[in-house]
Amino acid sequence: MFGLDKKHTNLLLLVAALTMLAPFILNPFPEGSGMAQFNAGYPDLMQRFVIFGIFAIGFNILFGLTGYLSFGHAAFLGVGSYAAMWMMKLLTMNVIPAIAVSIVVAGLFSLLVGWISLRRSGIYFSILTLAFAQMSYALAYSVLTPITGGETGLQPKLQDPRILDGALEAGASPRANLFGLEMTSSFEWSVGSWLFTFNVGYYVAAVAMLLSFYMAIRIFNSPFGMMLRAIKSNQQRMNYTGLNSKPYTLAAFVVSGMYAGLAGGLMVAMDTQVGAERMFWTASGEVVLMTILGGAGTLIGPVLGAGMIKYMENIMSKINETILHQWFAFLPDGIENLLVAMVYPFIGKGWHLTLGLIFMLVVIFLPGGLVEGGQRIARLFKRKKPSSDTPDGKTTPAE
Amino acid sequence: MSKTNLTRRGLIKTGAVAGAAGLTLPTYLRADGHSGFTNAPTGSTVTLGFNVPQSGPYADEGADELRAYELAVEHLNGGGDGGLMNTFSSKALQGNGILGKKVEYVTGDTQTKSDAARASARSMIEKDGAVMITGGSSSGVAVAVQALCQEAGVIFMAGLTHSNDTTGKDKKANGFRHFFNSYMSGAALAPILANNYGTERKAYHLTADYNWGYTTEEAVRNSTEAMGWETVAAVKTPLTQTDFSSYIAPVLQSGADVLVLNHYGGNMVNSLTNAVQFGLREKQVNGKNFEIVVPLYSRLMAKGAGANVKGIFGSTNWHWSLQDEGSKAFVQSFGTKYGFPPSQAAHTCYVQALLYADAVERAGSFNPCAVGEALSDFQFDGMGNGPTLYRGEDHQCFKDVLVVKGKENPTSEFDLLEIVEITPVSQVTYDASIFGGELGACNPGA
Amino acid sequence: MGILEVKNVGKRFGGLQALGDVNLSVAENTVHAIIGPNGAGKSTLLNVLVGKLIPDTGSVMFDGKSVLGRKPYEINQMGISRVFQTPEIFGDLSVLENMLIPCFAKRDGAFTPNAFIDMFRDREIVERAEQMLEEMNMADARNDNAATMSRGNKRRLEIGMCLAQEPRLLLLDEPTAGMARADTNNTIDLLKQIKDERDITIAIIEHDMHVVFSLAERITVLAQGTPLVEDTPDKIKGHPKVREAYLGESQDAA
Amino acid sequence: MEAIILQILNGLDKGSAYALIALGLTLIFGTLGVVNFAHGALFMIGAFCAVTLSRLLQLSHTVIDDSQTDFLGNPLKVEVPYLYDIFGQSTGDAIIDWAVPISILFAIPVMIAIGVAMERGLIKHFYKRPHADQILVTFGLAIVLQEIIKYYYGANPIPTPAPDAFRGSFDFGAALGFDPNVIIYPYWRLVYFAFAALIIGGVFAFLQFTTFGMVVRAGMADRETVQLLGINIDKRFTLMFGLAAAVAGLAGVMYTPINSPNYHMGMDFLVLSFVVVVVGGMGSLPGAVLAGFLLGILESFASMREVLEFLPGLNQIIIYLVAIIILLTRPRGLMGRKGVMEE
Repeated sequence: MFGLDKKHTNLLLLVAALTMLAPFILNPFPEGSGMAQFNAGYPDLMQRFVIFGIFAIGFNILFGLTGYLSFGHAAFLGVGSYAAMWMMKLLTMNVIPAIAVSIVVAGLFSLLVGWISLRRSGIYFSILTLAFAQMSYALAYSVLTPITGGETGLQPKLQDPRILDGALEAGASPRANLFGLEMTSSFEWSVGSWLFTFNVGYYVAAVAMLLSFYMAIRIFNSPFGMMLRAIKSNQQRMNYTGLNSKPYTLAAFVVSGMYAGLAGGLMVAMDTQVGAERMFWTASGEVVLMTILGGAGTLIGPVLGAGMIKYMENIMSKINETILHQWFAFLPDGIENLLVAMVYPFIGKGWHLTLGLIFMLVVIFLPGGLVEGGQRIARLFKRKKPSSDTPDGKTTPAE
Repeated sequence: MSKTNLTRRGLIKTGAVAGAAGLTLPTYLRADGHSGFTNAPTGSTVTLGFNVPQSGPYADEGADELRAYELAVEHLNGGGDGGLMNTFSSKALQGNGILGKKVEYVTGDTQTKSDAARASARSMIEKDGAVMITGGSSSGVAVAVQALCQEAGVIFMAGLTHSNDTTGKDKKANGFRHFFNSYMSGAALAPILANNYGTERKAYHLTADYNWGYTTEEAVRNSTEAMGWETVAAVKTPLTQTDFSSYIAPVLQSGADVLVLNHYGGNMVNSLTNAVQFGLREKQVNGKNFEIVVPLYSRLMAKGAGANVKGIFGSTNWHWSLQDEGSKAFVQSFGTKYGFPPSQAAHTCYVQALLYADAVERAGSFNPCAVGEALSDFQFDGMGNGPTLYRGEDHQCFKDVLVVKGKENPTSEFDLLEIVEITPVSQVTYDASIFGGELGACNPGA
Repeated sequence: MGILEVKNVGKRFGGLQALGDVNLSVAENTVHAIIGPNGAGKSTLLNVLVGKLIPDTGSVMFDGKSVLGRKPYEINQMGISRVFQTPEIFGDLSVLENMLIPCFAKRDGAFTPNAFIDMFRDREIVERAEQMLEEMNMADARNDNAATMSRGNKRRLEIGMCLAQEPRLLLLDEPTAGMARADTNNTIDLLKQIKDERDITIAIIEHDMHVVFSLAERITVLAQGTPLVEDTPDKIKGHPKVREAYLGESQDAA
Repeated sequence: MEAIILQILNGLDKGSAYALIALGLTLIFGTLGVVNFAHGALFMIGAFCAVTLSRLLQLSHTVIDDSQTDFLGNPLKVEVPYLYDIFGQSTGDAIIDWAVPISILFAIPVMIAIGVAMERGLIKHFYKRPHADQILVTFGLAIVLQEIIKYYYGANPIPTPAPDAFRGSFDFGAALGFDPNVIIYPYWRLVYFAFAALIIGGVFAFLQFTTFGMVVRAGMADRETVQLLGINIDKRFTLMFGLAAAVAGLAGVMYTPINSPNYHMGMDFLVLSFVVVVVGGMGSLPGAVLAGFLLGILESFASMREVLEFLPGLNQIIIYLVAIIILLTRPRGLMGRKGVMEE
């Protein structure tokens, strides 16, 4: 189906099912219960899962396939966001032109940065991309303030021209929409004490993610994708086989830059705000960590890594001491306080510590990232069967 | 099912009461077009969202803000000694929660990044059903979250944010700021500086290269130049700068005799430390002692800069050594609970929480439009800053501004600043239109 | 006129004259060996031929066209394939994929961003690659990871990858270096087979006299950057100059 | 003229700090081939060695002073350091005053121990792993280390002043015959410069003139060959990691009076130190030092207001702009060796 083989069709269908049913899957605990804290099925976080998933999928096309480690991809995300925001300010609050322009602008910017940075390889390439991103950040935060809003960023304002949109009703504020359907609107469905939210913005982003994922599968399985893996494997042999590795790498760079631009455009479409810190080096580092954490060079890994980091950031950081006391309230006071004291450094304001520990544990025990963890578990269950699946090592991208 | 129940909590509780087989039809939520408002509390509790920096460089400031919020919740629910509720001129609050509903709260981490702050605020609104968001310790975050709250239809009570933009060009109908701003700092400082250092001064500005820095430099320049000072130079420094030596070294050579550091947080701690290291304060220029001025002080910054702050003028929103009844009550209440005096960030956050609760009581509703109306042009006293006005045109509080200087002989690690003068509100008031921006209409959300 | 004409090529690295005045003509459909002691300039000459180095003087013509100033991939597309001293293959890819790449390169040229076709559905290419694997006797290993193969098999795969491009000139850089005797003999047999079955010119740089005399039809002896003699194997064997320059050195090395 | 002399002075000072931090990083790159994102954290831990020692020296017991009151109106509790009890007030104050220089002695063993423990416990398992894995594990470690520091010391910067003897600044202008008060430079920064020069010189001499250094240098050039010679290079590399950690730590200790240390100061320097190392060229010690000074001086010039008037914002990007120009004109940085970290 869709021009994919059976294995990849199944993968795509699985991912499609997971994203479409995410409002259920991410809200497994009933409202009001102690575990409801761990529910992630609210619009903002679901949107972030898929948007950062797109960002990581795109980054993986460059890093996972060619092995070129860009440390400046957040710049493309940021540039895409600014472009989308300006479309919303000047043209229309409809998200389609905003997203389209963000992809194009990020693609052009990545063409420029890639064309220069790809003259070098290895760490020299990484530092060149880092330098471009840091310059973008520093300028956006300071001297480019008239265009970027600087510290306070950009938001749609009432007085923006928006030449395609009619005048706003009195008292209404500009809202991102898809032909009138607002990104912030939601259906809510309550089943027993469960509550599920189906947000328009999320489904728009989810469809974009599925398209991105589908394109990534096609690229992985195409001759182009194989050439990219060949670049990572042996650039010398590549050149002596009559293949020009430069345009291949540049194409991969631009494609991943466009993915970043799409993610940036979607971020603005979901939440109409853009700030310069979106381009800071830590943001570039985050997508590197997402990809490696999930499993670089695999299809689903980057999405898992993105989900893991965003979940930690948004759920773990919100657990405070009071909530801990509620959890352990059934225990005798002494034990309750002891447990709270033991757990507290790792959650709430200590969520960074847990994140750091997870990075270390994953990379020490699961060299292939979360995907390898999944494969090991799968292998445990399959062990009984006769060796139906030959371990294909790294020859084909694992799922 | 009535339309006002269109919130998570509302739905759940109604569902439970109705006991209707546990299944309700999907509800279509739209941002407007309903008579209710976002997250209207229907049960016996109301949830507030405290969105403060818990990681990153301002984590300590955020921790202090959170302490203040927890104290405010305790007082609102009738616990503790009641704190500022006893001295507050409005007596609408009873100590029985807000409108009889027990106050609950959720916390989040802004990381001092606008994206993270908005993510955290959205999760409070979308997941936890918060009806008001408050907190923050930078203007970038405040403006970003304020815009979000406007869109989502909840009230935003800004924490520590000093840029003119928050209630200037980026003001929003759903956003309110108690803290003072750059303009007020300049207006309050200039006369004191003229009194102490004379009117024949040459100032050299180092300015953080972003919006807050620009507005602060402009405010201080305008008000000192009006006093007769000359501005020799103004140099912008990158936010990410940690070592300011190359900016400070040329200061003496320029012939300036005052250095104004328009820096905040880590930037200010480092630039002040560097300036003192260069021995600038021991120098004589133009026959006068060289002086350093820091327009915005906070206790945590003073703590970071240590002995370097001694004798250096600046402005703050509030200081625990104030002797009015309100301040004394707050210091007593906070100090008893936590063992040390509150910072100005803690004070403004505590006051904002109480002001919100009071406005709800007076309005008789959590509806953001009703609350906004109750806060607009609200005059009050007894909150530690003297008589205060929440101006309706830009949702900015107007009150006295403190001019402080670094204390020569501190008795403890909290006793770092002393009050030089309480600049009366009349001197720092400005016309609401000068910063542009449009307040817009209040948005009650769903 | 040979298929490869090297005229007056000189290359200097700082103070070292790596190549003096090299003239070499390789006739079409022959096996031509270039031998010489260490430091004779064999590798430098090879790198000039494939475009990795640009000589200071002289010209290199392949099939009537100059190769100088062209990048390695362009020279490869002209019809020159190179086999490395240590086998250079795509270690992270499967054996079949290793073979697919040269097939794509042959058909689609140096850069074709065909990102939306499934490579395994390109029947023409896959059949060609599988046929090449058959010819190389490695069809059974098609799904193996290339990095896990023995050195002899890697060499075999590398040669197969070069042949898949149907080159007119195959350059081999010490193809049996570091190999066990059995692997060496297998490689010699393979090369003999290639020579017999295809219209191909082979230029081989080799240390191992056994290999050289088993394969070569003409031999050029290089010493100190200049060709000493060029002749048939029989003549070279007894040539006094060669013994002096070559065997003297090789005894030292031993 | 004065302005230019001043900025050269400044650049040298900044450059010495950059070079010192980059030195340890490039040692680890060069010898072990490891991308160590935790290097900034080592710098930060060094700085907190100074903070810790100064806190230890100020360990106090409380005495109730009835004549003063605290903020709640209770009698003031005055903290009296134990050092006063042992040495008397003036000697006690003098020791506390010299806390930063004294911490050098404290930091060296601590940092070497941390470095060796890190290498043996974690890094050595990552020599054969891809650079991406090294980045993830050392980045994770850096986060963990800084969160631990934050847990105990808070997020606010902690003032750690230099001894009183080094307060104030030296008037170069007067010494060189210019007007006084124009070219001045703080004593402690001069001390830092001298200290950095000493450490850098020491590391070079150590690698140049000792057998240990020779083996390490040979190992940097070709690890396998050295191992074939039967030399246990691993043990030496462990010590090398300890040395690099100590260099980073000492850089941190001496930096504390210049800027009050906080838990994220390592991350602030991390990107910069990578840029310095790469601009200098991977695996080249002299390259790192040269790049440190070059970037320091150019950054100083870019911060002059005469320059900023023509090119506003140049100070924001100068480091990265220079890095791009150098890497495009010199493929392996200023003095990089071929093939190191290029794949």
